[in-house]
Amino acid sequence: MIRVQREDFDVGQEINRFSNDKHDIGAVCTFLGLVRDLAGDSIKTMTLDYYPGMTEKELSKIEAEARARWPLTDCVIIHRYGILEPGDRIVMVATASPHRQAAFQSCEFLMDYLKTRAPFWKKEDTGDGEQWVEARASDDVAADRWTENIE
Amino acid sequence: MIRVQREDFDVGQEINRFSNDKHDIGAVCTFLGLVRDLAGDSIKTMTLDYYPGMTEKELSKIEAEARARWPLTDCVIIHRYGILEPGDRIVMVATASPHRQAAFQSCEFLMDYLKTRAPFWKKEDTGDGEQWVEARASDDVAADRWTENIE
Amino acid sequence: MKLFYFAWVRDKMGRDGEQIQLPEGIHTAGEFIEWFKDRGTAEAEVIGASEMVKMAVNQEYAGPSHPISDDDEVALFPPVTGG
Amino acid sequence: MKLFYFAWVRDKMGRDGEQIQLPEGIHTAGEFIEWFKDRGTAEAEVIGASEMVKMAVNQEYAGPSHPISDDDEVALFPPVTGG
Repeated sequence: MIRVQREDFDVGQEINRFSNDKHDIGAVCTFLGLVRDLAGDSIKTMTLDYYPGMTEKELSKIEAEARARWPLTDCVIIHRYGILEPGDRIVMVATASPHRQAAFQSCEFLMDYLKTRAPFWKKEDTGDGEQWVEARASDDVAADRWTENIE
Repeated sequence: MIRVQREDFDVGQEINRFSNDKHDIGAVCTFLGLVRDLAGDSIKTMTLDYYPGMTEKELSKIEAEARARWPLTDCVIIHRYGILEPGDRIVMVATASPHRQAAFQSCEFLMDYLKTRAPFWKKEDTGDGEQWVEARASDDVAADRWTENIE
Repeated sequence: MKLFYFAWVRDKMGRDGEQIQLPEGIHTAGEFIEWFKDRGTAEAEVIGASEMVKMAVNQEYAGPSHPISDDDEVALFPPVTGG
Repeated sequence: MKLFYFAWVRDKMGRDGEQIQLPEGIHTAGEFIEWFKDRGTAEAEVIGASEMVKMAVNQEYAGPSHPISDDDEVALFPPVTGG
């Protein structure tokens, strides 16, 4: 399931929604991404821009790819857009599987692909002005792992 | 933080407890393990036995090891004991870090080590009688990865 | 052709997008980029920027050989930074 | 010495544990296992089981060369299956 939304989400509720009353799961892996302000007081707000239509398509492709690679009972990707503040939730990915390693690997795969394929862009307002966040080469390296490592 | 308890836990509440109002996190990875009944109707109950005292010690050691290996802002391990039913929550591990890969890797490390080191034992009641679950060699292999793979 | 801009490409271009008429002889994404680059100062800056601009045709990533026509929706944007 | 049994070791031994007097000449976990194995039928079955029994001394995993004394808390149990 894919959701791109302005509103916040409730991690526990989302996990329960697809794990409650299921007896064939065994393992749920969840990743939650938050707006980070490492320096303590350097970021006032973060604006998340996206490409309506293409973003949903890319996320659906990524989900289909994960389901083809691993035995997933369920899968959810939620990503917010709009203006956020440090500590705010940005993204959540959760995968459910009978097997622990399938849940972990598919969740990490989804995050790596989302980071390099889904058309979202972050802009930080430091108080001294706004700046678009630059893409990181390390994210490309992380995503490339999955093309080399055929399961 | 380590908790060994008979009572159920609330995954969302636990994640929020250590991620709310923190600005230096960025990434939270959570693993949730449930009682699995793959065949559909083969398991009536699962009883979780443990070694009070040693279990908490082993979990604390595992947590300390994860904190030494990765830059973790926070870490929680909750494991239940007693009589559970299919679909019930057994274990939850969550790690928070400024970095996505540290959160994923430390969470997977904690589960791998917990599975092979923490003195818990599962007994399944299939209706035809009770049977202790046998340890799986694949769990040892998973745990061994971390001794070979120095970060 | 519907053309969309995102993130700093939109800032540089000063607009969200525009409706354009694809000139004669342009049939691929690569040919489009060459033509677009020479259209003006902002366009040259966008295409020449140190961070390589990405192109999508009908909401799918497109390489230089990807065919394009006047009926397509084309987008130019920086490498993505979500998640 | 306080001796504890868990999981199927407890089932085989028919009790949670016991207080025992460590015989003369037994100073290591390995020596203890040898002595324990010869104490009775259930003990022999536990130590000879296909699933290797683990030993903890004072709530820490102990290999054969680990020292033990009458003041210790010792536990015997199967490979763990939590998580």
